[in-house]
Amino acid sequence: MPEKIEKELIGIVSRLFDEGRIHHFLGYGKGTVKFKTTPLIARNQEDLRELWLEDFCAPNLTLYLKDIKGQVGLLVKGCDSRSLVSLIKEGQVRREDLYVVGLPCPGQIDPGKVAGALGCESEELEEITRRGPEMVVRVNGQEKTLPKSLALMDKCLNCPYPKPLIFDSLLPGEYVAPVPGATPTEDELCRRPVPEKWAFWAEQFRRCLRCYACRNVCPACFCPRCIVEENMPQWVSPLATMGDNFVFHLLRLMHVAGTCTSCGECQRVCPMGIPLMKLNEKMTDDLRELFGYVAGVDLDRPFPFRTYRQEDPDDFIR
Amino acid sequence: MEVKPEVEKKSKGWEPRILAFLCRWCSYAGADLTGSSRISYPPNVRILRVPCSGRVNPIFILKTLRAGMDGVLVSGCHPGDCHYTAGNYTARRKFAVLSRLLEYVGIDPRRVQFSWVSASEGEKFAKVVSEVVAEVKALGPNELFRLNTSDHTAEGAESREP
Amino acid sequence: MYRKIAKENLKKWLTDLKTQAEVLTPAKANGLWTYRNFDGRDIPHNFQNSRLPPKGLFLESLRALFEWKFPGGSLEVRPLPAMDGLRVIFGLRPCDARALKILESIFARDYPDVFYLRNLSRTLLLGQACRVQCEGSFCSEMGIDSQDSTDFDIFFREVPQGYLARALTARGNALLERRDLFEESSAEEWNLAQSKPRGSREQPLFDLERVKAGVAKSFPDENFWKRFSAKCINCGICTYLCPTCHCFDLCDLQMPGQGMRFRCWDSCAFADFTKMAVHNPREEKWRRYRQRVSHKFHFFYQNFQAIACVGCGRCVGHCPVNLDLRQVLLEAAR
Amino acid sequence: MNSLKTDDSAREKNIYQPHLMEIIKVISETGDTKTFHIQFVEPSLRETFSFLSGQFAEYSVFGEGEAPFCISSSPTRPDHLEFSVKRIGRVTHALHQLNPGDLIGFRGPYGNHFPLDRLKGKNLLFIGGGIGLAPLRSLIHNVLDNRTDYGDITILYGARSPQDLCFKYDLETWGRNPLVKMIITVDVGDADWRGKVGLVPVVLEEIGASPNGAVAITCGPPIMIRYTLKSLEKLSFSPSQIWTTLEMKMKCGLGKCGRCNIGPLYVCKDGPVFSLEEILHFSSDEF
Repeated sequence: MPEKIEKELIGIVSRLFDEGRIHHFLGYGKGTVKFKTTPLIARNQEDLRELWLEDFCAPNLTLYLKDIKGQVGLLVKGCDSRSLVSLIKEGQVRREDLYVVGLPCPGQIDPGKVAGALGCESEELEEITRRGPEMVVRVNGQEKTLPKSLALMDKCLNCPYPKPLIFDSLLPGEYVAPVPGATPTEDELCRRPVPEKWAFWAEQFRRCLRCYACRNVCPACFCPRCIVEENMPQWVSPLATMGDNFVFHLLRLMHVAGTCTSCGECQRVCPMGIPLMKLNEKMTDDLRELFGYVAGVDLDRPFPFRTYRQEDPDDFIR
Repeated sequence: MEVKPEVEKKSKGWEPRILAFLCRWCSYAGADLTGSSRISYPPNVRILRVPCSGRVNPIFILKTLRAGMDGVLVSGCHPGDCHYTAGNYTARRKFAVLSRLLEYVGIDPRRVQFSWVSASEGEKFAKVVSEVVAEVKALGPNELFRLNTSDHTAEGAESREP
Repeated sequence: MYRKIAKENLKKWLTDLKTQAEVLTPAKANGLWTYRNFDGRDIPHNFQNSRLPPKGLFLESLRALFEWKFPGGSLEVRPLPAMDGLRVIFGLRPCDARALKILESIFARDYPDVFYLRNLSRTLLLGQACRVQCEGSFCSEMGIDSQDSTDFDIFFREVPQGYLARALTARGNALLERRDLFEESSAEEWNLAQSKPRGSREQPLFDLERVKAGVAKSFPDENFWKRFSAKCINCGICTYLCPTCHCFDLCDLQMPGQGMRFRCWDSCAFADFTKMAVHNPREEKWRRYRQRVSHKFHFFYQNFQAIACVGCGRCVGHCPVNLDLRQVLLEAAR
Repeated sequence: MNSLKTDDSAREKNIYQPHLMEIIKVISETGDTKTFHIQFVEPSLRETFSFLSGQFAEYSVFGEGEAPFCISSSPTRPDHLEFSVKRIGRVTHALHQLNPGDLIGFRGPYGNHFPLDRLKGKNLLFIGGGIGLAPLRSLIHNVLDNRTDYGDITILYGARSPQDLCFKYDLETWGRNPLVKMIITVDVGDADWRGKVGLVPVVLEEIGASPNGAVAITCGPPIMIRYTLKSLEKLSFSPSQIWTTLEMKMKCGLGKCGRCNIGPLYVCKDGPVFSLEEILHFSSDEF
């Protein structure tokens, strides 16, 4: 990312610290492994030296608003700003406590997808860079090019909100979808018969380790104590059996319905590669279809499960 | 997970077990009326009285399935009749999403059913129960989470990627 | 004993072994590397290491320990047997094999855990030298030689014609007695095949002795741990993907009329891990992170004269927030 | 191929499987604490089982789980075992539902014990709070059954209120014993309470026990222990003269599950009985 933007960002944040406007700034630091940046929780001017912007700014920093209270500044991509809207709506943070800096996002690279497109292992990828409309990938010493659509996360291609929905300042840059007009790949699982769906998901739930990374990285999962940790009564057994994993994932899905903005962090961090975004997207599609609700885009519409209309669909009820 | 043809699952003499969450103001009273009117309905339902269909947390349904019940029925007041004004309206929204999600992950919607039964609809209650029981019976037992007790590692350990 | 074997013969050998044992080799399932039943296909060339450590084949994520029933109305508790049946795992990496030895020290002491020990004794470990240094790894700093190891029954080095094999145990020797498949080889040939993994560092990242001392010294330094753990999200990835993490929980599964108790993985990163009735001594995140690092590099060493880390790099590579253990160690050693 | 046979000569015991115990008596100590008298179902185990004061065991309610509690009876009174449980979590709730005749699981004994040989000839000062009297009680009975081996015996016991005093039947017996100095205190008294009112550490300083030739043994809620240690320090007790039993965070009891570590020590294996000297240099906040 150009130095100019970084300078501008440091200028803004320094001023905020100077004026005592914020106590913490949430940004990104340089990652220590390929294709990763690390969240940076800066507490003062000095920490800003570690600030780093690059092509891999996947982490959704609004996650840390669970822990870090008070006056906080943070960087948001367009998609992250939707989580922010959700959190403000949920009363988890107050708009006036935040200083929001918008980050132009060129779409997040999905190394797994790149490797898949090139037919190699993601461990073999050496470098991924952007060159105009294409991505240049170095694999085992060779350069290969890919269209963006085969390298960026699916959710990024036709990003519906490239420009943050709320911000106090915007860093210079282009706020546009990386591949405008890209049609989302249809989830062909939807069309398969019910037993085949179960065969697919039972295998996914079976593999879940219950490391809770999906829950802990989720900005929408802000309960101080999760129901799966309760044992009196114990609703969900801590044993990572397929059945209990099923209860855990479905329950989590129901709990974040309306707050989940499909930011994709759960799937990105899952160490077992469970396609959790399929579930999220099914849920967000349903909410849109059934109640016309889209999470994290406005502060005024009530959450879908806290309101109703008399004409809500009830064709499934006897 | 193997997908067995439905017919094979039906073992002889098997009767489905269905847990019914009934709102105390309407459906539970409706079930009462069914009994006092001497209308018969299949004995496969175990009834759990709840204050309102809105009280039925999705986890009740998930846990019921996990515990191996063959079917779940949630029944409340007709729209507009809720004792708490809008409990059934919000419940309806939750259930609409939940039933779609369950279908998406491969749980047959016939296993998790919803109905509106008022206190005066004894006959309807019997009809709903009969239909639900018949449909679940056709589906066969809920073996989605069956733990093979002779497999000492449950579903996981050995077959899980190391 | 040194032998060599052509690639085709290795496949034949493994196929033949299947008549006596379960044979596991590196394979990809659901997009992740793992060890699966050998299917006769070529040994994958681009396998670096499995996503989950092979510890799960020894210390299962779920292990039923005993069961209870009520035959005739009275409670009866019955033990469940440890697994038996011979296993051969081919392609293990030196780091993971060392980890199995480290785990043995804890599961064998005082009250021997038959489940772990039986899994270990029923398995022949066939190792393979690394061709590439894994992302995030620091195995050589932890004293693991990715090209040689004595933690196996047989260790293999890939050469253009096939594999060189070095048997390290009597069981390994016995396996190499297939003279129709294996040819004679020698220590000289073995040494000549020594290579350096691609991407390995010229200079070590840190000196282990200094790290050990540094971690011990840093224990009381609250700010040190707070600084590093600030971004930790308390998930269990680092512990579940760690080949040496062994903390577990005991959990009951009650079904109608019967039940089982399981030993299941647990993680010191979880806030509830040490929660007691009224008090949780590691309520704060930095205490939990401190415990994880100190346990591996300081306390475990005090108890077993070994460090409970083999530098495989899984925790570094898969941490959701890129909280890099190497940085913590470097800083502690400073 | 015999050469591939695995070597599994020994170590076949399933260390996780409990023995069955029958509850023979349940005593309600306070509103939320019960003492259970239990006996092995297997007659041969009644003969062979032995333990030492301070050791603990794992008790199972099948289907609910397992929890560690000390054995609160004394090895000098071996006809049955006793343990006491405050109703707080899942397992303790389940235990409280049980009645004589019910079966529970029992594994143990585990851990170390009070160093009787080092206590011989010493003046003993027992300081207990609430249910923390349970492990001390095993030792007190043990010591009283060999009374001549020890010097003065002082028991300071406190609870939040008169209703929260555990083992009232023992307190009475000890109170009547001319060879025991017994002080009972409550944080808050009531209309009928004629005894002392005051926090244990404060009362401890009041009675001003002498550290000469003495050993203090304490157990109670963490906050009480913390301040009791301070008071003992004021009374010039040295860390090697103070013993406590930690019984915390344990799960497996076998030194494996990794929950109860305090530094390199495993409470379940190296403890639960520690002298203050042993744990002093671990930051106090770890326990």
